[in-house]
Amino acid sequence: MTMLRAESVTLGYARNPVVHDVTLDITEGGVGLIGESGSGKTTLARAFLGLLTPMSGNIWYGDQTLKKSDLRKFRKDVQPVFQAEALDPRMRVGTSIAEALPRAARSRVTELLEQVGLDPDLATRRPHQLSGGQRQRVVIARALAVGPRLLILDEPTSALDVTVQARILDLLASLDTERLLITHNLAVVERLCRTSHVLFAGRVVESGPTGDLLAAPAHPYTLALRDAVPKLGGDPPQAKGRTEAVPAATGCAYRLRCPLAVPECERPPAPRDVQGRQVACHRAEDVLGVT
Amino acid sequence: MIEVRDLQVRYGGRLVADVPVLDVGAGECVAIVGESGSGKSTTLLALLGLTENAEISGQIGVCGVDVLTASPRALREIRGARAALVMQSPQAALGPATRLGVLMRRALKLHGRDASGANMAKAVEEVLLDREILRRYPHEISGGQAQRFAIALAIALGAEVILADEPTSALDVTVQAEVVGVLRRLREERGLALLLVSHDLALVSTIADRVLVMKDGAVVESGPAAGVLAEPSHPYTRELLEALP
Amino acid sequence: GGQVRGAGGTPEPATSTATGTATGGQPAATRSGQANDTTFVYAPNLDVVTDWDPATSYSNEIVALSNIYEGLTRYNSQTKTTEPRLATEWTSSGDGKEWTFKLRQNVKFHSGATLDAEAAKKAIERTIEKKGGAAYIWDPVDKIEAVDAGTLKFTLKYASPLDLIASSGYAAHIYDVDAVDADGKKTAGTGPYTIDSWQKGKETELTLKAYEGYWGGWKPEQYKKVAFRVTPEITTAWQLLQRGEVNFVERLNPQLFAQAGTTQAVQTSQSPSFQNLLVLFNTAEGPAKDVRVRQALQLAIDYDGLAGALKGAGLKASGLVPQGLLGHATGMEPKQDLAKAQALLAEAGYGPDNPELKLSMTYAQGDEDQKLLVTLLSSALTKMNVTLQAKPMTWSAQWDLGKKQGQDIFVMYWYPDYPDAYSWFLNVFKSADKPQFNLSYLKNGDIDSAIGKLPELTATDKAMAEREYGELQKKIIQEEAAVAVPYVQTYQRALSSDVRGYVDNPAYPNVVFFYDLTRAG
Amino acid sequence: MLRYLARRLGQALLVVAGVVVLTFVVMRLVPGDPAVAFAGPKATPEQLAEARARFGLDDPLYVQLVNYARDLVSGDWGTSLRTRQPVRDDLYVAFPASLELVGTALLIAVVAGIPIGVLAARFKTKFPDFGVRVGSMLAVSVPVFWLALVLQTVFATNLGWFPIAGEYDSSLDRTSPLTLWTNITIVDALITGNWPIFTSTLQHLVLPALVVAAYPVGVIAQMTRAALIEESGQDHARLERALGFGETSILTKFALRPALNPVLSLIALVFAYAIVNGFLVEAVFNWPGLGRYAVESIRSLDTPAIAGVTLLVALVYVLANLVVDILQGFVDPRTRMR
Amino acid sequence: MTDVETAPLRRTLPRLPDRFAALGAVLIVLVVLAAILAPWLAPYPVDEPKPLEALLPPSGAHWFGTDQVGRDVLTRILYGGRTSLFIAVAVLAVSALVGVALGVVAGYAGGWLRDVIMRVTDVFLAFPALLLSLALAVVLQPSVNTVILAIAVTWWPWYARLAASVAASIATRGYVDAARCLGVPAPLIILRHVVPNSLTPVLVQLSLDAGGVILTSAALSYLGLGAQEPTAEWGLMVQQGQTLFTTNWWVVTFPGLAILVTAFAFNVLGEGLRNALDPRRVVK
Ligand SMILES: Nc1ncnc2c1ncn2[C@@H]1O[C@H](COP(=O)(O)OP(=O)(O)OP(=O)(O)O)[C@@H](O)[C@H]1O
Ligand SMILES: Nc1ncnc2c1ncn2[C@@H]1O[C@H](COP(=O)(O)OP(=O)(O)OP(=O)(O)O)[C@@H](O)[C@H]1O
Ligand SMILES: [Mg+2]
Ligand SMILES: [Mg+2]
Ligand code: NI
Repeated sequence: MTMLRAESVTLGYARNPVVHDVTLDITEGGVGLIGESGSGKTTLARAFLGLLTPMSGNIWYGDQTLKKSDLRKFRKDVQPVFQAEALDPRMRVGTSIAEALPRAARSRVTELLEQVGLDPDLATRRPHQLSGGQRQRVVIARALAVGPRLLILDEPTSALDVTVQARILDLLASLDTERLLITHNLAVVERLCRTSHVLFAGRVVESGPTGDLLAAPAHPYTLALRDAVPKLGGDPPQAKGRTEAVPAATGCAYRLRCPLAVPECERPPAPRDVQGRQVACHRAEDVLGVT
Repeated sequence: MIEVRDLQVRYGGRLVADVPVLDVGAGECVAIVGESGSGKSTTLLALLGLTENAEISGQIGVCGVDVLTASPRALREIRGARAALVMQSPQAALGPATRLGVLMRRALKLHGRDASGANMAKAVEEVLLDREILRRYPHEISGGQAQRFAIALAIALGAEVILADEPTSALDVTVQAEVVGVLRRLREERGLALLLVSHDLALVSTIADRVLVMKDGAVVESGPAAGVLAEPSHPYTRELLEALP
Repeated sequence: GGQVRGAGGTPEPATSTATGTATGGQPAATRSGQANDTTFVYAPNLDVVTDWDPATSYSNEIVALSNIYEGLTRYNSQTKTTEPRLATEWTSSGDGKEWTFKLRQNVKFHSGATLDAEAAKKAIERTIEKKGGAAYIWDPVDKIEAVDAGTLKFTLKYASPLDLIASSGYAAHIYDVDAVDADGKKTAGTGPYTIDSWQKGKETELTLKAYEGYWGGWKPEQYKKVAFRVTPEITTAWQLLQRGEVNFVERLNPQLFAQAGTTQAVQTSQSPSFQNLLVLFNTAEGPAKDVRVRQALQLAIDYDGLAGALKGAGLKASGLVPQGLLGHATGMEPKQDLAKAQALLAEAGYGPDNPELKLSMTYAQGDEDQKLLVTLLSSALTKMNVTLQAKPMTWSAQWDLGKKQGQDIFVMYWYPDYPDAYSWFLNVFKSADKPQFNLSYLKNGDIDSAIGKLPELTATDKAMAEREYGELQKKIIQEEAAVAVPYVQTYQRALSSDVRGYVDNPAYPNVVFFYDLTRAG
Repeated sequence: MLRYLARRLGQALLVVAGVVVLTFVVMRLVPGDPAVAFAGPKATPEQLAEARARFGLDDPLYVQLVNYARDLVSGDWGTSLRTRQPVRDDLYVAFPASLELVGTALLIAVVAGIPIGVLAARFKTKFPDFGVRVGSMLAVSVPVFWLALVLQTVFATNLGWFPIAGEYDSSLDRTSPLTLWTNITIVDALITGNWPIFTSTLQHLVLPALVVAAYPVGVIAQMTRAALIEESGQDHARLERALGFGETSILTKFALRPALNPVLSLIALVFAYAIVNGFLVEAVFNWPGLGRYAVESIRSLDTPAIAGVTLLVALVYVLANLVVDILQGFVDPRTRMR
Repeated sequence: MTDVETAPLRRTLPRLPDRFAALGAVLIVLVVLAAILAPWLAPYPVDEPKPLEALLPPSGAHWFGTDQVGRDVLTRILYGGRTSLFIAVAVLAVSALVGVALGVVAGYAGGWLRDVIMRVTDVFLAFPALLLSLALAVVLQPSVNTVILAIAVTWWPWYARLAASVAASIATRGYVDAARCLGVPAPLIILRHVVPNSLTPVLVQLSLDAGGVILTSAALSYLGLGAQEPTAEWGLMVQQGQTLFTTNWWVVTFPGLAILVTAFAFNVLGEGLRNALDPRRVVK
């Protein structure tokens, strides 16, 4: 079942598009969004949250576009968990959590804090009096306060120490909400998302079941990404292709970095079905051959 | 190259780094890992005498110079020329208004090295950069290029040891791979010593010979990388390893 | 291409420094040369010239124009008579309605034309036609005739002292009507000086040079150049004077003036003026409509304190007409009497035990002496539960308000355009439907008709006129209490000690007749 | 870069338009009738009516605004009520003199302020720094009109080191007349090699320029100090230290240029501020500049003249900002990106 | 405009960074106390001219001498402090209220609203404070209230700009987005999150500006466009004594020093506060 769907959305700031013509479903079982810095992940997330109006295309919420739908219901259904400054520094965290609750339901703050594994006494503290992990739990508690069906998680753990990160991921996995998870940590998607989409320069270059995607990438960028991740005790990670080149403005955006680029790549590749995956690459079959 | 004994660094009386022993020999790669605030950066900066208003005790020898007792002049002479620093945030570590070439030429002149264009180009090309990059400003290059340029500086100056403070944590994994690759190659080809600070155990495990694990300012475990990672003796190290995916 | 500063100026023969060798910035003014090489520097505090047309000029440029243009007569404030200038003699008929002036021979305008009766007639007629500035002074004139080249005859509508009128500093200049130039490039007068250079806004805005063809001729010790160096700050002017960079400062403050009296390089001159301060009460509206309130206000002014604080810059007035003019009344010096003032106020229903009385007052922005009056008066009134709401205003704003009767007390200076007391009465106290300067809004038929008779009396029977002036002042000041006259300004001039021949002539305010000056040794 | 320039220019024009409207609105609120001020205190009603017609005071307001704007563009800035000359001509004489004074002051401010700031940053928290902080704080806190009086009395009147007032010895106009090219005396004297006027102007400039420079020196020193301290606390300073550079060369070779960026944007502001501060100083030193002109215009309620000055200063400010924005691109390459 | 670090006020306020700032604080306390206690401290009535005691030099009876109408200069300086402080407080209150209100709305809303508001502030900013105040002071009758209005008119745009830039940066913070996603209405978000978090830099700016306002108001009075006789005001005192400086130095020297000391105190304290609260500077 698809709860939110981006259909051919182009997103940008001050009329400069940074996400181009992306179509993406948020399906059950967790959806991952992977891509390098600046590829437009956060931008897309903000559009799904109704914080950014698409320059073209639509976000569908059920069978209505977001513009026309009942915003109150939407707000109850979809909640964000962001990393940076997600809590008002001058508000007690309890107040932050209670912000969305009707007056009568304020007592639920305690309940929510316990649900995310925090001591309810922490409600009277201010964010700077909490550790990074505790803060992130408060953010999750606040999102849960309205009883959402979908959480949109933008790098929820990347600024945390690995040990803390692991515990937060456990917490997220235990929640029974749907999730869109944005990260550049492949291991995290592997754990929390059934489906994944790889974003490069504002375009989805590959989507499919996470397991398949990582086991046998069909896009050279996914491949590079996978192989660059250091493995404990393994060989040093390898750089494939040139990493510095800026995304190409025409044709396949990845072609300047791509070790497999051919003249054909100057034509923009259309997404197509390759072995149960959507891939936007002329040489998807060759990539699969490498792995 | 680096010999540290009983190093203790305090800020306003608070002990933030306590390192009993830390040795890095020529051609060796030693890594310090640990969580945020555990004193990794502090230790590294103390080695070059770059901490501000910190009280330091113990002994620090870098390239044969006693850092704690050396004159400011003697310190300046080893900095850069023999022991070079590579920092975490790539662009912020380069002065915004100085072309890369200018920075390199000034540094070379400062230490009386060959500041010819050819020499600079050679150093830059050694880290897989185009010599054209010398004409650019820091904001005109990417993070990975910036980190490699910092390494090129060390090469041009003929440094014997590179101290790197989370040199790749601000980079994408694909770019990180490239920087790590350059470091590794230099070590093999030139026998450079490397002291690496990181919080990424997996990354460290792939290039370091020896590892120090720090927690709350103290070294909780140290030893050969393979050994420490295979059979961690301290519970904290174990926790770190378990947290890895 | 570049343009030379002070275009039209006559550069001195460049003996020393045309372009090359530096003379190291020694103040050139102190270089000594022959006497007639020296420039006389006048330090005005504001614009030197705003209107170059002698017909309409009605402002500060009187100082410059009085040295460029001449009238038929000039008033001598010491002898209190008119003296020949372009006219050598004149007669009037017994009824004062016909005046004949004999013109000076061999006078040439700066334009080169010769002065004759026809030219003089044209000049006056042009001035009358222009209706600008003080042209109204010619109102009595019915007809002008050039009897012959050297004789000018005026026929008047009513008797008036035309010799006095012709001595006016404004609107009485005789000039070559064909040579008038409103841009200040050339001059059309007969006076001893013409324009050397003029550039608005520069520090030295105007320089004059001797007119070689002047009928009076030139002696070597006279000043052949005059510069006007605008110096708004009194202290600056004073310091420049001490250093010899300027030669004449028209006004200093009492303290500096006292200092000037004991300074070697400086001489001072002090003489009473024809300018006095009028504190006009609103007789038509508001609380001051009650004559008792007006009298109380008159009594509340600290006349002696004011005169004391002015330290000689102003003298306690006696009546409306300053000393030195026909019509001056002696023994009318006012005095502060707070007890009586309070009693009068109480009668009128004000004072400490009654509701607060608020009076609005307007005065000239930037005038220290008026501010002094305000300070003293308001603190005196506060004790009697009267609040003075005094607003400093620019003249035009103040006047605008005044014409709408918008204030209770209006403070202004008054001086005559030609030396005759008539001006105070005609302009300030004769009733008017639309007030112009009648800012006490006095409407009194008796007073009006008495004022109407003044010109004829002045022209025919001076003793009678004197008495009538005295009566009028009593009516206006004591009975009507329409005005308080705190003081008459005293001109306190300071000039370089090497200047000889300076006489202050209050009939021509601030004017220095440079031709009369010489430089000592 | 070009597009950025075009946008920046468009913005500036918009601001200029706003400035014109605002000036107009303020000036139309003046209670004193400009016609009265023009025609003089003793004018007759006919003269008044003529003056009204002359200034178009009988038209509806919006017509007056349109006319006003049109006249401005065509170079007609109105006629001063006081001097009875075109305001533009008046400004043409007064503004260069102000520029001379303010320019000299800013030169002093930059030449003195930046090294002082560097000195303070170099010895931060030590005695020289304390001295600089107190000194620069005093400089920005001193009322200029008062400082002008004090300096004039002490150094000109009592000690006699400098001339008391004026732009140069006006008697030099006769001995060595100055050919005008730019209307800025000192510049013209220099390019035409007129040394007597040049030296005289220089001597006359010292005191007023110092007074006007007090505030800019103070802020520039403070700003330089703060920016340098901030800059030298940045990551790149740490790298430079690690490369073996000494503190002084880090400050002067690496930190100064980026630190100048905020200083530069300050200079545009300080420039306008200094012109206005000149208003308070020029009267004391009898400097024939805009300030003296403005003060006299204000005293005589000379609406067109005040509007002219206001407009001119606002324009200069907008222009200065524009120039600084462009200059910043050269000093700090990062800003070129915008 | 640079964006501004909004360090929570509570944590940092009590600690002044150094002795220098402490000096400013002490001076301010003295100035404020002197102004408040003027009626008790002043040795003479503030407005009682005695022309016959005019211009007495400093002595035991009149520490700072008397002025041109015989009033005690010390007394008038003490009362003048009230005028100056009143003006400063009033101007800053008005400009901060107006400026912050407009600025926060502009910064939060963004888009055309922000453009319009910012262009308007640009126009006002193009007039240096003193200049527009001059023009306004000519239009209105000169008085203390006029000064307040005139300066406030030129001062609020600074706050609008500052608040807009701070608010714009705050509007992109996670907690604002979170509040929006929770369905909190915009006005509430502004009041609850944006305004409180914008206040720190505004406060710093307020303390930095007090000295400037005092100087500007003194300058206006000096030009005769501000406070009027018989109000005791320092700038006015300098102006009235100006021509007496060479002969009676005390009439000018003491009021000038009073302005200097007060502006100095505020500036020092402002700088100290900024260093403490807002390490990254706001360029004004
Ligand atoms: N508020 C903004 N205004 C203008 N451009 C923006 C804004 N936010 C982001 N961008 C630009 O949009 C592009 C995509 O940004 P986005 O934040 O979506 O990337 P991301 O994939 O989330 O990167 P990261 O991994 O670094 O968070 C970038 O080039 C960025 O510079
Ligand atoms: N200049 C300083 N003054 C005072 N305390 C400091 C200073 N620098 C660092 N510290 C403190 O010293 C401790 C160790 O800091 P350090 O930067 O060495 O940690 P780290 O291990 O590098 O952490 P991270 O992984 O976050 O970089 C921290 O608690 C930090 O707050
Ligand atoms: Mg992001
Ligand atoms: Mg660190
Ligand atoms: Ni001189």
